[in-house]
Formats: sequence, C-alpha cells, structure tokens
Amino acid sequence: MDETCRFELTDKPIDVKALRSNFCVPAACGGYVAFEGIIRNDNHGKEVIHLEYEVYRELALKELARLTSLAQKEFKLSRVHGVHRFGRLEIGDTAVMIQVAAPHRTECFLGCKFLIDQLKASVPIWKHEFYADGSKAWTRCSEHG
Amino acid sequence: MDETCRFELTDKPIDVKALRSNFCVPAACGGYVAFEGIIRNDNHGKEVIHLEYEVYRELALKELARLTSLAQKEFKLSRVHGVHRFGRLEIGDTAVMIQVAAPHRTECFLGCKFLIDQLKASVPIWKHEFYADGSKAWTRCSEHG
Amino acid sequence: MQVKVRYFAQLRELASKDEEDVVVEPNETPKSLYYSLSEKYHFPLGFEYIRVAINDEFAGNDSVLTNGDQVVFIPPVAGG
Amino acid sequence: MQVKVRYFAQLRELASKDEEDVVVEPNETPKSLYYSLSEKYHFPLGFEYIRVAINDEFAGNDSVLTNGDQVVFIPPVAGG
Repeated sequence: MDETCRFELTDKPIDVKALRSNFCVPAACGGYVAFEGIIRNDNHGKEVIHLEYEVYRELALKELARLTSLAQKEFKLSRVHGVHRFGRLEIGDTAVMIQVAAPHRTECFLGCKFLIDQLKASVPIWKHEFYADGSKAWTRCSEHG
Repeated sequence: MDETCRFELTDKPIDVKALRSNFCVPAACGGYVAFEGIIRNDNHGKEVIHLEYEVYRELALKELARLTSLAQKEFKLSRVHGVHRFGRLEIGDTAVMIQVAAPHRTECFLGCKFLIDQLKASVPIWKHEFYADGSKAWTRCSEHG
Repeated sequence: MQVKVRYFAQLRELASKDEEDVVVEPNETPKSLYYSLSEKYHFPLGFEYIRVAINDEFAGNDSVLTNGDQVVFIPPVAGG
Repeated sequence: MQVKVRYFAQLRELASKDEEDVVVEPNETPKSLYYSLSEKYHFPLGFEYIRVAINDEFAGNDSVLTNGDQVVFIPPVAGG
C-alpha cells in the first residue's frame, strides 16, 4: 500500500480539522468524502455515559491496510486516510474518521462507505459501553451505526 | 425548513475547516458525512485553467431549500448544511460542500449523495469552463463529477 | 401584454443582455416565446432541453404567460 | 507442545488476564482449544461466533496449531 492510502490507530483525540488540512486532494480529483463516527448518547434506548474501545493492534492494522488497499483498487480512489481511536471516549467524541478523494464523486461515496462497513464487520476492535444505570456491556451490533 | 437545515450560495472561498467547526453534531447522532466538490484540472481530457459558475439566485435558493428539506425527511437527517460557490474559481477550489449528520451512518451517506446528485440535476447553476487551448464552454454533464 | 425575460449562461451571452421586456400575445406559451427569441438570438438548444421558470418558480411546459410575468429559460444546469 | 493465547474484550475480562501459555496436544485445533478454555473461564459464546487468528493473521477453522503459535479468539467486533 503506497503513501496515498493509510489507516491508523490512535489513543489520542481525533482532530478532524487538522486531518482535513493534512489531506491533500490531488488536482485530478473532483470529489472528496469524509465520514466521522461519533459517540452518541444512546444505544437501543440505553443511555450511554462513556465507552472504551479495545483493539487487537497487530491484526487490526493489517486488516485496515488490506481493506484500504482493496477500496483503493475497487473504487479507483486517489487518496485514502483513516484513523480509529481506542481507549476511553466520551459522548460526542469522534471514534473514527475516514477521508477519500477520487476523480468522481460516486466512487468517493461508495469507497468511503465500503471502508466503514468493512471496518465494522472484520477489524478486531471492541466497544465496551458504560450506561447511566451503572451497567455495562460489550456491544456487538454492526448493522446500526 | 428549520434552522438545522440550510443550503447557501456564496461568492467567497469556501472555508471547509470553519464550516466543519460551525457544524454542531447533535448528541443523538452517530454519523457525519461531508462531501466536497473540487475543481479538477481536466474535463473529458481537456485541460481546464479556471472556471466561472453562474447562478439564478432566486430560484436556486428555493430549489436548494426544497431539496434540503426533502433529504432531511427522506433520510431522517438531524442536520444539513450546504454551500455552493459562484463566480470565478481556480483549480483545487471547493465549489460545493455538503455536511449531514444523522443517528445512523447509512442515512448520512444516502442523504449526502442524494443532495449532490439532485443539486447537479435541477438547481439552476451553470459552469463556464476555460481551457488551456484558449477555448471555453458551458458544460452540461452531470453524470460525471 | 408584456413580460420580462431574464437570461443566464449561454443564453445570456447570445442575447448579449441580462434581461429585457418583450411584448407577447395574450395566451402566449413559454415554448412559442422561446422559439421567437431563439430565432432572434440563434439559441442553439431546442425547447426540449429547456426548463421554464415563471416568477422564480419552475413552471410546466403548458403554462400560459400573463402580463408582467418574469420568465427565465433554463438551459441544462451544471452545478456541483 | 505449547501455544500462547492472548485475550481481548469480554474474553480477557472472563479469563482475568491478557495472555497465558497453554499446553496443547499435537494437532490440536483452535476449536477444541477454545472449548477447553471456554469450560475453564465460562466464555458465553459458542465457537461459531468466534474468529481465530494465529500469529496475527486470520486463520481458518480447520487450522492445526503448532508449537509456539500465538492464538487469539476474536469475539464479535464492534469498531466504528
């Protein structure tokens, strides 16, 4: 996977403005799409207070690299940057940001959606939700989000 | 259309970082998607030097408001902000930015794509392309972009 | 009766003006008005490529013009 | 022979450890190893919900463990 495509893990807050600034759209690209996954205060009706992402780092990085490379080829993306945060996150925090650029917009939307869908399906990252009622759970869903 | 959904026209450069900062994602939203349409240096093989967007302002604003409101209802978007620039633009300039937030990501992607697709199909904005060979043309395409 | 026609994009260039008042027959349709202007200014597009707006609203092809209307002939759009 | 098992998420909590060395039979499969650990630590998930990684690569369910392998049982993921 070349330098134009990268997917990282971080335990620091995701600075979406800085990441947008650092994402240089090539001159042949007419389209740019960004996705941000943000911690919401509700999961199936339970009030979430905060949560913790746990990651199997070695395999997650390999799988993210594989998916990014696949998306680049499949959707002819000129550039991809993704980052997923782990550790403790609060409501409103950005858990994941994915940016893509391509000559045409349709591929941007498809490529970006492919990446977040596949990430949720196969990358070894887990979410421990802590609820207002004192309970907690390892969530499983990937169809909603 | 309420305050959470807005689509504007401007003759000033689009400051995507400032617009992202000003776009507040509601706490019930887990997804955010942004699209940027950027002037590329090539249209069907002709080298573009710069271009000018012309707009029929009164009707464009009405049509954008109608589309935004429709997208909000259809895709259950919590917040929408769009802006389209007009006047002279250079290669690499952002012509349009659309941001949406919703409880779930699929609706974000669909709603954002719906808005740019419909904008290209029906909003009275025209693009005058100026080419490296000295020629110019009012472009028509909307299938690519 | 009289209507005001506003021009945009290539039609504006060909007409060499942003707008003008045009005297029309009672019950004139946008289509017949477009073709008479088209003859005068050599608009290259057939009416089938044009959308019509009357008083800043999209109008059907079967609309009838009334005195004082503002009319815009919208060539194919290319925003985004 | 011996393998190293690393635990994540709910399996880590139930095992109360991040990793451990486990003595296994020659030709032991991930499935039989999972069920023996599952009995010890009361893992609630059947093997059909688990993906296996060996030496930081996804592995098929019909893999055979070899001495020194690092094994991870991956419960349903929930990134994003």
